[in-house]
Amino acid sequence: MRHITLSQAVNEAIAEEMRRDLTTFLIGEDVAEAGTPFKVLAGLVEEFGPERVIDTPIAEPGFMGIAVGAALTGSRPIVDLMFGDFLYLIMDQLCNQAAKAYYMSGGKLNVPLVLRTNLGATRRSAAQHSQSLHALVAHIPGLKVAMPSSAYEAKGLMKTAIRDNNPVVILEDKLMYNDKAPVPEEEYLIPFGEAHVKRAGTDITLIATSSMVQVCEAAAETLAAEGISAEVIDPRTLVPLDEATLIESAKKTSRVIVVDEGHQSYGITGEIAGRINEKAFYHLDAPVLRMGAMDVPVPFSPALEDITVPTPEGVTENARKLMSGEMIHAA
Amino acid sequence: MRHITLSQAVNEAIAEEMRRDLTTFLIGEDVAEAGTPFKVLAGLVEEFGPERVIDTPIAEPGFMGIAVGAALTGSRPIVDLMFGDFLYLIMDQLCNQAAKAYYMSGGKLNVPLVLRTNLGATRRSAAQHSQSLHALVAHIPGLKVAMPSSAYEAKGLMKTAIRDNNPVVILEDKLMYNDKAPVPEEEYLIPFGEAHVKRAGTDITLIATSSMVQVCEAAAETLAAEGISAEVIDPRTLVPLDEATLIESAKKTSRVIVVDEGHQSYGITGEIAGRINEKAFYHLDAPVLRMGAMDVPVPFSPALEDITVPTPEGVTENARKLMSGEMIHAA
Amino acid sequence: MADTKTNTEDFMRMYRQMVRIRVFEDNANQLYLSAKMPGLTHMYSGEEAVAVGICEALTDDDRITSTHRGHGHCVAKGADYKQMFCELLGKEEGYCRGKGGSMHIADQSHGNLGANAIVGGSMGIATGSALRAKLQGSDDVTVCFFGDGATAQGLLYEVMNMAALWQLPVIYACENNGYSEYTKTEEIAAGSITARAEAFGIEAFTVDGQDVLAVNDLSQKLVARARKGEGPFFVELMTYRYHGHHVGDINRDYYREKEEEAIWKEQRDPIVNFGKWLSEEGIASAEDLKAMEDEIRAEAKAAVDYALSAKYPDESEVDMHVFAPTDPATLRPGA
Amino acid sequence: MADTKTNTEDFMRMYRQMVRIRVFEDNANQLYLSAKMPGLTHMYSGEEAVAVGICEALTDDDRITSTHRGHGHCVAKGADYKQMFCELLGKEEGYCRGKGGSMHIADQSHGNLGANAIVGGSMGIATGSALRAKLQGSDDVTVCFFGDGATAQGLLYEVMNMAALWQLPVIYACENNGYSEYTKTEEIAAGSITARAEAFGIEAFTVDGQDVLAVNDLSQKLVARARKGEGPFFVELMTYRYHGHHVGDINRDYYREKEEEAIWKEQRDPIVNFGKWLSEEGIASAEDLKAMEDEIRAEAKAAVDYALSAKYPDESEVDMHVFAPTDPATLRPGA
Ligand SMILES: Cc1ncc(C[n+]2csc(CCOP(=O)(O)OP(=O)(O)O)c2C)c(N)n1
Ligand SMILES: Cc1ncc(C[n+]2csc(CCOP(=O)(O)OP(=O)(O)O)c2C)c(N)n1
Ligand SMILES: [Mg+2]
Ligand SMILES: [Mg+2]
Repeated sequence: MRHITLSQAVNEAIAEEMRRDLTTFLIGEDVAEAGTPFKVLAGLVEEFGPERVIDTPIAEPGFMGIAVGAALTGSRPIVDLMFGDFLYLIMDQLCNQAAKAYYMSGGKLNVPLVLRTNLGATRRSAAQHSQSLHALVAHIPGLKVAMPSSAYEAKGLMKTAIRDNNPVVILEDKLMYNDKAPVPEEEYLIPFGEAHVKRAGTDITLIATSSMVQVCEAAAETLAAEGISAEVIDPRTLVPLDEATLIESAKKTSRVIVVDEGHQSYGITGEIAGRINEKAFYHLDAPVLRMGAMDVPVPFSPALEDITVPTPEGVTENARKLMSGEMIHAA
Repeated sequence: MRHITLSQAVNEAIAEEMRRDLTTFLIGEDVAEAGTPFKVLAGLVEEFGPERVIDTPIAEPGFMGIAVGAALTGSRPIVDLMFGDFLYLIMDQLCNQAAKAYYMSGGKLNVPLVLRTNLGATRRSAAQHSQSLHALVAHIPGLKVAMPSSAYEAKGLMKTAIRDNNPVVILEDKLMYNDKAPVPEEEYLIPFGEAHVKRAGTDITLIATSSMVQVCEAAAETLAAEGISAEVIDPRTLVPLDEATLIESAKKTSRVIVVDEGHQSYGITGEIAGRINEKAFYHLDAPVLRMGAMDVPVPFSPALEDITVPTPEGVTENARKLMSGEMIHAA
Repeated sequence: MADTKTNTEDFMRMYRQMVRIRVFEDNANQLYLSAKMPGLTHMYSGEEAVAVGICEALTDDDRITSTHRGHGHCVAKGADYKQMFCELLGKEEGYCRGKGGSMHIADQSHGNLGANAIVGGSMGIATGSALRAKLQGSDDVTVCFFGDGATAQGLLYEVMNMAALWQLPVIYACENNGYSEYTKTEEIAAGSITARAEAFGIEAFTVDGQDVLAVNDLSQKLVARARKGEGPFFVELMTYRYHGHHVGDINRDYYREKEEEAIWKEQRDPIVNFGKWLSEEGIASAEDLKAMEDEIRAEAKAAVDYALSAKYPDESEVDMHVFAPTDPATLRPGA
Repeated sequence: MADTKTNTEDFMRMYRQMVRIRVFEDNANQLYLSAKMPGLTHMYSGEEAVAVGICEALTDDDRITSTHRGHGHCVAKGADYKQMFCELLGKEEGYCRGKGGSMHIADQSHGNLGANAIVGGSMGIATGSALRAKLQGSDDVTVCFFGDGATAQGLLYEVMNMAALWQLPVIYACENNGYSEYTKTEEIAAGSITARAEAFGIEAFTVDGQDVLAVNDLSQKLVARARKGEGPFFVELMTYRYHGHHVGDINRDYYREKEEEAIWKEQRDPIVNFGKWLSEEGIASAEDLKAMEDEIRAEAKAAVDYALSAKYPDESEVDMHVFAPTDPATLRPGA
C-alpha cells in the first residue's frame, strides 16, 4: 500500500468530501493561498476556489460564530483553527452555541461542522502554542472529539467528521504532519466510537491517544524484548468513547496504563482510568496508572520542554513496575 | 454563633479585604449600584466608591484582560463574572494570559487576581446559564480553584483568594446565596489545599464539592438511620487538591463515592476517583463510584432539569449498593 | 407616507402583530407573578415596533437571530401562541420541546434561528447565515437583533469586518432601549454606535424605533438592497423597554426614573400612536382595534390555559437531542 | 525639525537603538539558519523606527505590551543583548529563565509586560495597566503595540470602549506593516483602521513609521497628554517587515512581490535614511555611524557566543514558577 503523510491524508480527506458535497467549505486564517502555516491545505484553493476556501481576518471567535451560523442554515463548514491553543478564544461559540443548538431547539436545528485544530508540545513554541486541550472540549455535551494517531486515522476520521451531523472537533498532532503511514487508495471511513487495537497483547494494556500511540508502540516493542506482551489501544474518538473495547482489554490483561499528552490533572486520563477502575475493578491486579503531560505551562527551553510529556522510556518503566507486582502506592 | 447567608459572607469577605488592602478593586457588570443581579455585592460601592467598584460594559474578554493587566502591574483585582457559563468567553485571558504569566516570565511577573463566578443548575435558566464548568479551569496549570460549600467556606476561601499571589477562580453555587450557616464574627481565613471532613464516618466516604456537600450530608443522614456511617468530605479547593485527606479516608472506609455537579464525563469526578483508585487501590472493597451531572446540556423544563443532577436519593441508593457488597459492574 | 389604500392589509397586520407581542408579554408577566412560570423572563413590551417593522419586511425564507429578550422577535417572525406558551412553561409541545425555555425560544420553521442567552452570542450566527446565502446563491437576507449593551461585545466588530469584506446580506439591528440591565447606555458606550459600523465601511442608519412605519420603510429598502448584494447594513433603533430588565426587576428607581418611564409609555407608545394614525387615516376605527385586541387576548388566554395543562416532556427525553442522528448510509464510502 | 544641537544625544541614542534592533535580528536569523535556535522567530527588521520612536518617548516607569514580533520592542525598552539571546536559546540566564523564548521575551524591569503569542492578546493587559495607573494616581503611560492583523480581534474594540469611557492613559500603537502572515492588510481590514478608534471617541493619528523623528515627535506629544489624563490615543504607524512572517517564511512570492520589498528596503529604510539625515545635519559622520554599528555588532557577537555556551535551566526548574509563593504570614487573620 502507498505511504502518505498525515498532512496529505487530511488534505485528501477534505478534498474528497468537498468534491462529494457542495455545501462544504473551508474557513480559517491563511487557509487559501498559504494552505495554512503547516501547508496541510495546500492546493485546495486552486481546486475549489476562494468561495469555498475562505481566508479570514485574525478573528477566531468571529469566524467560528460565522461557521456555526452557516452550519445551522444548511452549509457544512470545516473550520481551521491554526493552533489548538486558540480554542480558548472560540469556546463560547463552540460550547455555548454549536454544542447546544440541537438540544436547546428540541432537535430542530443542528450544526454539522468540523473544527480541525492541533495539539502537541516539544516543538519549541512555548506555553501559548503547545497546548493539548482536548479535555476541555471532551467535557462538553454535544461535541464529538476525534484524535488521529496516524495518517490512516487522520483521513478516515476526517471524512466521517465531515459527514456527521454534529459539531466535531478533530485535533491533529502538529509534530506528526510529516509522518507517513500506509493509506489505501480506495475510499474508506473510520466510524466514531470504535477503538483500534494497534497491537495485540496479553500482559498489560496501554491506552494511548494521538502521538502517544507511537510512544506506547515504542514502549511495547521494548517490553516485548523483555518478554512482556503489551496491548496498545487507541480510542480514536474521546466522544463517543468505545468503553467496551477498553474494558475488555483491561479485564484480559488486568493491568492498564493510560497515556495522553494533555495535562494530567483533571484531564482525560482520569476519565478513562475512572471508567476502567469502575467497570473492570474486580479483574485488576493493580491500579490503573495515568501518564499525562506535567501540570505546568509548556516551557520554551528544550531542556525543560522534553521532560513535560510522556516518553517511551517512562511508559516502559511504569509497565515494568506494574508487571513485577511492585505495590505501587501500596502504603 | 451568628448565622449569615452565603451572599453576606462573600460580601463581608470582600469588604474586609478591600478595607485592608487599597490595591484591591472590584470589576464587572452591574457590580456597583445594582450590586450584581444576585445582589451579592450590595452596598460595596457606597463604601468604596465607583473607582474601586467598577461597572463595565458587557465585554467579558475585555474586562478580564484589563484585570490581568492591572494585576500584572500592582493591583489586586476581584473580577465578577455574572454567570459561570461566561467562562468560555474569558478563557483566553484567563488561561493563556493570567495562568501562564508567572511561568512564562520565569517568575518575574505574577497575577494576583480573583475571578468570582458561579455554577449550578435547577434554577430554570436553561443551557447557557446553568453550567458548572470548574473542570475546565481546574485542568489549566497556573490557576487555583476554590468551591465553597457554605457561607463559612465562602468567606474564608474568598479572603484567602484575595491574598493569594496567583489567579484564583472561585465558583459559588447560585442557588445557595440565601443559605445561612454559622460564620464567626472574628476574622478567619481558610487555607487552600485543606479538605474539610464535614461529617466523620467509618463505612463509606462521600467526597462532594459545592452544593453537593449538602446533598451528601442529607444522604449521610438517611444512611445513618439505616446503620451506615458515612464520612462526608469537602475538598474545598480543587487546585491545590488535598489528596492526602481523601486517600486517608478511602483507606479507612474502603468505599468511596465522588459527587459533583459538573458533567460527569471528562469532569472532576474522574480525577478524584482516578487518584483514589491509584493510591488507595489495595484498600478498596469496591470501585470508586462517580456521580456527576448528566452529559447533556442543561434542559429548561423542570421535568427534565431536576433529573440531570445528583440527588440525596441517588447518593443513598448507590451507597447502599456499595455497602451491601453488590458487585457493581462485576460482569 | 405610503399609499394607505393599497397597504391597508399590511398596516392592519403590523398593528395586529404589535398587539400580539404586547398581549403575549402581559400574559408572560402574569404567569411569572402568579408563580406559574419556571425561571425568569425578559419582556419586549414597548419595543414592538422594532421587531414588527423589521420582520414585516422579511419573507419566511429570510432569517433572524434573536436575543434573551426574544418573545417579540419570535411573534413577529410568525410564531403561534400555543407553542410559545408551552415552551415558556417547559412543556413537550413547546417549540423546543420545553428544552429551551424563554431564552432559547424560536419558531425555527419561520427562519428564527433562536433566542440566545449569551449577549451578542448570535452575531456570528447571523453573519454565518448570510455567508451561507451568498455561497449557495440564495437571495435571502438575515437580520441580527441585539441590544445597545451588546455593542460592547468584541464579536460584533469581528463579524462586521468580515460581513463588510465579503459584502454579506446581513442587517445588524441594534435595539437601543437606553439600558443594559441596570446601567444607562451612555455609561457603557463611548463615542457613536453608528460610527462604529461606518468605520468598517458599513452604511448605518438611525431610526425612531417607536414608529413602526418608519422602521418598516427603512427595512424594506435595506432588505431589498441586501438581496441585491449591497449589504451589509447597520440600523440603530431608538426604543424603550417598559418593564424591568426581567420580570423580577421591580424596584428600579435606583437606575431609572419613574418620570422617564411615564413619558415613553404615555407619549411614545408604538401601538397607541399607530392606532391613532390608523383611525385618523380612516383605516380602522378605535372600535375595530379594540375588537382585534379582545380577540387576541382571548386567543392568548386559551393558549395559556392550554399550555398550563399540557404535559411535560417525558423523563426519557432528557438525553435525547444531545446529538443529531447521522444516517448510517451516509457514513459508507462513496455514499 | 527639532533643535538639533540640544537633541544630539537623543538622536544618537535613537540611531543606536535602531541599529541595535537590526543587529539583534540579523543574529537571530543567523542562529535560525545555522540551526542553533530552537523553534521559530518573527523578525522586526524594517520596523525599527516604530519601536524606537515610541519607546524613546517613554520613561522606565511607563509600560509597554509587545507582540509575537517582540524583539524590537524589547530592545527599544532598554533590554540587554546577553539576557535576550539567552532567552532566545532557552538558557537559564534569559530574561524568563528560558521558559518564555522569543514569543514571551521581555525585560520586565524596564516596564515591558511581555511579548505575547496570542495576536491581540495583550490589548486588555495594556489597558489594565493604564487602569492601574489611574486608580493608583500614578502618572505613567502604557503603550500597547500590535499589528494591523490584530485589529481584526474583537478584544481591541472592547478595551478601547472602556479606555475611552474611563479616560485611561493608554496609547494603542498599530504597527501596520501591510501584512498579517501571508495576507495583505486590505484583504482582512474593511473600512478605515483609525476611524474605528475615532468611533469610540478616541483621537487617532497616522504617521510614517519609517521616520523615527516623526514617530518620536508625535509620541512625545501624546505621552505628555496621556500623562495629564487626556488619553487614550490611537496611532497607526505605516511600516514594513523586511523578512518573511517568521524566519522560516522564505519563499513569499505567492503573496508579495520582490519589487515591493526592494522599494521599501532601498528607499525607505529607517536606519539608512535617519543616518543620512544625521550626516546632513552634521550630527554624525558616516564613519561615526559605521563605527557605532561595528561596536554593536561586536557586542552582539559576544552576547551570542555567551548565550550559546550558557547553561540550560536545571531540570528541577520545570515545575518551578507555576504558582507564585504567597507569604504564609499574609494568610493569617488580620495580616
Ligand atoms: C455574555 C453575557 N454577558 C452578560 C449577560 C447578562 N445579561 C443579560 S441581558 C444583559 C443586558 C443586555 O443589554 P442589551 O444588549 O442592551 O439588551 P436589552 O436587555 O436592553 O434588550 C446582560 C448584561 C449575558 N446574558 N451574556
Ligand atoms: C489569536 C491568534 N491567532 C492567530 C495567530 C497566528 N499568527 C501569528 S502572527 C499572525 C499575523 C499577525 O499579523 P499582524 O497583527 O499584522 O502582526 P505582524 O506579524 O504583521 O507584525 C498570525 C495570524 C496567533 N498567534 N494568535
Ligand atoms: Mg438595551
Ligand atoms: Mg502586520
